[in-house]
Amino acid sequence: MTILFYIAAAVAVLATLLVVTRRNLVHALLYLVVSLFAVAVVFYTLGAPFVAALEVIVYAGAIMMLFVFAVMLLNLQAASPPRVPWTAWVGPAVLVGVLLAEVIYALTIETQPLAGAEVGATAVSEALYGPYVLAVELASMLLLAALVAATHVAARAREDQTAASVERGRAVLHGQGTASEPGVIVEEGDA
Amino acid sequence: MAWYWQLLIVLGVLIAALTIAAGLIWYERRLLSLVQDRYGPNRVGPAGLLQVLADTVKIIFKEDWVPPFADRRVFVVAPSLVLITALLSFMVVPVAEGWVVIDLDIGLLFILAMSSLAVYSVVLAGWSSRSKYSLVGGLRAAAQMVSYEVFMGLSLIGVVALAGSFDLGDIVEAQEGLWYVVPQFVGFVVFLVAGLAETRRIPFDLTEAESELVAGYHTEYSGMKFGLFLVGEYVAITLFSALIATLFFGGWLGPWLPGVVWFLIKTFIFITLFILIRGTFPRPRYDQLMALGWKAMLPLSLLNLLITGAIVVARAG
Amino acid sequence: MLSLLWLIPALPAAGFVLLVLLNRRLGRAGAAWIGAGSVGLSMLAALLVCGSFIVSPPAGDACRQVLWTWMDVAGFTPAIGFYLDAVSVVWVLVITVVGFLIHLYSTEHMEHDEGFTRFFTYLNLFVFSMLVLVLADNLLLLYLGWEGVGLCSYLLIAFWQKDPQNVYSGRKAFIVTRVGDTALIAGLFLLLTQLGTLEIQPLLRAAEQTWAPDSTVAVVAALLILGGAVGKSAQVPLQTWLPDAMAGPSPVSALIHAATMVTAGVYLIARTTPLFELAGDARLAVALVGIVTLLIAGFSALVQHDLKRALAYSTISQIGYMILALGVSGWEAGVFHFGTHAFFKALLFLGAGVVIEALAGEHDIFKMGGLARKLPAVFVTFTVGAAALAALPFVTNGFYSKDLVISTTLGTADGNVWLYVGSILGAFVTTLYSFRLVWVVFFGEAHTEVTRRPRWRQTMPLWVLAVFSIITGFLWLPAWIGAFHPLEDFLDTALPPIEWTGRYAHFAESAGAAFVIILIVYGGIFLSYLLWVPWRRGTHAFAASPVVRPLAAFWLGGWGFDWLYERVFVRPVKWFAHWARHDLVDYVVDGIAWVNLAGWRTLSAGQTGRLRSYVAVAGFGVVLVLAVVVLR
Amino acid sequence: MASVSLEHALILAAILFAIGFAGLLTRRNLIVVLACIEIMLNAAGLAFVAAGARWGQADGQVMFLFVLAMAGAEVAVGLAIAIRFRQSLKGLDVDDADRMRG
Repeated sequence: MTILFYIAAAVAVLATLLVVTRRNLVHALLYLVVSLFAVAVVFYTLGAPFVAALEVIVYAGAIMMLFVFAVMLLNLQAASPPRVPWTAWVGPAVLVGVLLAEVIYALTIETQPLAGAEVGATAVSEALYGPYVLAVELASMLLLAALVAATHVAARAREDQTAASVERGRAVLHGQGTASEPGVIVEEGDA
Repeated sequence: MAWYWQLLIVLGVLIAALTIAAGLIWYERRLLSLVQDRYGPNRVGPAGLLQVLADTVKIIFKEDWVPPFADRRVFVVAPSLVLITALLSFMVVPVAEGWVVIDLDIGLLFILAMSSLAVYSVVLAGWSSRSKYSLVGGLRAAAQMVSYEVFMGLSLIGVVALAGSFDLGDIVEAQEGLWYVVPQFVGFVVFLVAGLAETRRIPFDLTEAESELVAGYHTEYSGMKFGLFLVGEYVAITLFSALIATLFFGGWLGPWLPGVVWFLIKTFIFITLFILIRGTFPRPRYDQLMALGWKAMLPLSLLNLLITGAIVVARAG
Repeated sequence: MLSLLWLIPALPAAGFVLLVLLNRRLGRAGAAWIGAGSVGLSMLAALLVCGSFIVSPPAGDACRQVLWTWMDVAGFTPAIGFYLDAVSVVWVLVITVVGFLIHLYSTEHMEHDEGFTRFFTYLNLFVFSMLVLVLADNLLLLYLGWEGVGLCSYLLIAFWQKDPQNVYSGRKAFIVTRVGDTALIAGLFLLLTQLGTLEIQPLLRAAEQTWAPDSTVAVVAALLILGGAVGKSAQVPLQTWLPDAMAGPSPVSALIHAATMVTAGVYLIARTTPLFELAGDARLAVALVGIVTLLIAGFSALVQHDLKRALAYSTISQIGYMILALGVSGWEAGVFHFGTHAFFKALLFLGAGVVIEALAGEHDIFKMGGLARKLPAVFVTFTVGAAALAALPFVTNGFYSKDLVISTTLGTADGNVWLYVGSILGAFVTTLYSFRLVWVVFFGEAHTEVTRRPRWRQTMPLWVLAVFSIITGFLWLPAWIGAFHPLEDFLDTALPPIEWTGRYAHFAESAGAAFVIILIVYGGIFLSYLLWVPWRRGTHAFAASPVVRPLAAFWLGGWGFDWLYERVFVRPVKWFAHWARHDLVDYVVDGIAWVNLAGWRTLSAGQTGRLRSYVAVAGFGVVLVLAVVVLR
Repeated sequence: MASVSLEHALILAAILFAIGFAGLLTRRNLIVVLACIEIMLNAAGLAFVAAGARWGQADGQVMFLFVLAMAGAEVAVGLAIAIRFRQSLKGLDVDDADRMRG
């Protein structure tokens, strides 16, 4: 298990590095899938099989699929900005290096072994629908809000429709049209 | 368990899955011919049984050609994914009591994970070919499979709730008294439809609809790379038949005969069902396919889940 | 039988859901069957449940049914639970019976309206919310119903939304009651933080145990609850929305703005009786609100010429009586008056609805007249209602309940002579304006043609309500008539009985006090006959005389409350907004803007609009903070 | 299983986070920027799971599930923005969207 952890960790780091350096969008996203898959293996070695499965199903299977789908459908590859010169990497690399050094220093002050017990799907579910149930509700609301927002942002045709209906309401208000349906908005000042 | 016993199971499952998949090609062609009132392949070997072998030899010796305009690396990787994911899924399917490659607690989730990765195979094949028919086929596959995966997962949650485990072995054992096809009939129907869509079989083969997209995502493929798609499809059919048998029809359970025989019989019945469906149904339009998924199957599986959940909770007190 | 309690609110809720889902697919007949039928079934359920409650009371004279836990957060576990005791029985019976009659009436009254289905959808939602309000076993659920009825009230006042005026009225009702609701929710927070629960019965017990009588916190809590009641029940100073609420259809006025919703405040105070018993000052405030309201509204009703507005002011005034009774610890008298008022006021509004419909939408009473012969059924029933409102002695329910209320103002320990005199004066004014309506609308010469006559679905509820307006009074006869008071015995199981311990208690309970009222009522009726039948010209001339006219106009406008609020709240805000936009303040605003602008110019150097530079700065910050934490 | 120590798992999370962060600092392609955010979220999730594994508690995994939900929401909105971005700015360069500069 230990050796598996280090292999998976190496794969994850390597693949992630390729994600941020590849210029080909689809290739980069595929490396991200590989990275996520490797992290899933890491989860498994850490005794969290349920989350490992979800990482593959949701992250690699659904979220990244959405990415790939969007890139292919809209041919976003063609819209990519030009390649950055390698010098652009120097500053960020230094900054991130310092950050990483600090974090690693902080983490290695003391060593803590893992509990080594596997925490299965049942335990996670019981925690999820027990003390965390309110957070689950909030998460569902977040997803709903994201759904609405994404629909609203991405659908341009809808916007024109809304504008037209507002325009029609104005016309009715100023006596230039007829209210064909109940529920026409009446403006504040006329009341 | 001794290591040689484990190795035997591994090899057994691998060889059996591949053999059955190969045999299926012949079986499907013969059965479809029967449906369409003609002979089918009957020249090579007894009753045409060696036809598959001949085809395999031919396909292996074909030139391994990659179109110059294709994205070479992705083009090569894509076909292998479909076979790998399907074969990996077989790891957690129990063939008989204790006859399983790896007894994973999250077996069912593992299968879902593999099937969600299988999408990439088709999508990447379509994209890397750099041809418009392939791309459209790949995009169709992406939307179709991601959509149908949603309620494929949901339809299985009913089974999981009843059995109280993701482990396929446990699920089979929980069906000792009653096969889940009875309490989970809706789940079974939804899973069957989702299985058809996930394997991209007629009537859900819009990804390779030959009348509009030439051959869809594998238009540019030839030789053994095409062969992988072909074999991958048949392995996937075998897998889904095995899953239906395991999840809804009691897997290896049955009187008199040994478990593995029962398992094979049940799997074979559903393979036949898959082929007969191919021989019977017309292909829907793409929007109809999506409407069926989101407006019929998804609410149905949610309703099923709701009722199952209520019953499970009520029974638990 | 008591286990069917949940059915009472569930049936209208089911009706509402059906109407929402089927909406367009439902014809008028279907909508009417579902809308009225669900409330009818609810009425049957209520009769069964309350009947069994009355015949064989459960242990503790109350029953509680918990359906499920609403939420469970940090030890706060309000339940979706219902609580039935004598008080809620009275309300449930009135809501379902009157509600059903009004639904039945509406099927005919609204039959040509294009929003027919929508109307019943709202009405069913209202009945459901109101039942939740009165059946709730905790204040949070009660508040849900409270806001639910507020929402329905808003939707139904603005029902004919094509006229901006109606929408404006609806909005006014919503906003004004919101002021009270804010007080109420503040009260709920106070109760929750102080007593740790919102479940009504444990809460009241905890209040009695933890709070000393007349302690500040008890008074504040009671006053906040009173604030909610004042808003919902249209009492001074938040009464201004109710007259405008008459923009809604007549059945709505009858059901929501006369019989049920506006009495939610009375219910709330009666429900939290022990809390008010702990707070003498709050009780005094309740009594003052009641007496002031009943007088102000009574005088306003006297000069209205819109039939429905006159009735609206009379509603405010009568609720003033209920609140007054609650304020002098005459809890049961308040509940009794609620019960009788619901019947006769619903009757009056429904009658007014028929009249207005018959005259093709005419609201002005001086353009009516002579309807006694043309609409005999309405005439008879409306007169019964007006007589009950005027407290015509012995035969109407209004007499018994109002007599009881007036007696309590003198007879209980909290009562005093001033309240007594005020309520007597109010009763006199009530007789004047109620019979004024009868004389002006049904006698004299006709000014408008009758174009439509009611059919059975409109007249039947009128007759039923008229019968109720007579017989319900006999449930509690005063001591000097006989010892027949089943309602009092029943209410005693839930509310503290009226204690006749005041200085004039002996007189208040005697026939003598009743004699005063009888005298007042007959005198008032006779005077109103003189004023509006033989002397009508003289009355008009008197009202138009320069001395009286401003006063009449003042009363007509509801004692200038709208005028006052317009000047105190609305205009200053608008004016300030205007001034701040165009005038001196501009310099201050510009100055602030300039300072900001200067600050922005200096800071905006960092605003490159580039995501990456922002991220980089954030990264530097993290590095610095981490360095401080790690290397310390 | 027990021989993997907590800080190794956390260091892996830190490295992944750092790579994602470096990508965020350097790359101008909006899609890659979104992918980098995904990397960082995933790294945070990994830290949660590792910490949960330290104590053998389910809480870490629960937190990862919330991270997952957040990532899903972020991607939905992010890709919608990317589509509009492409429509209105004819490209995917995040540096083009500097109209809000001071």
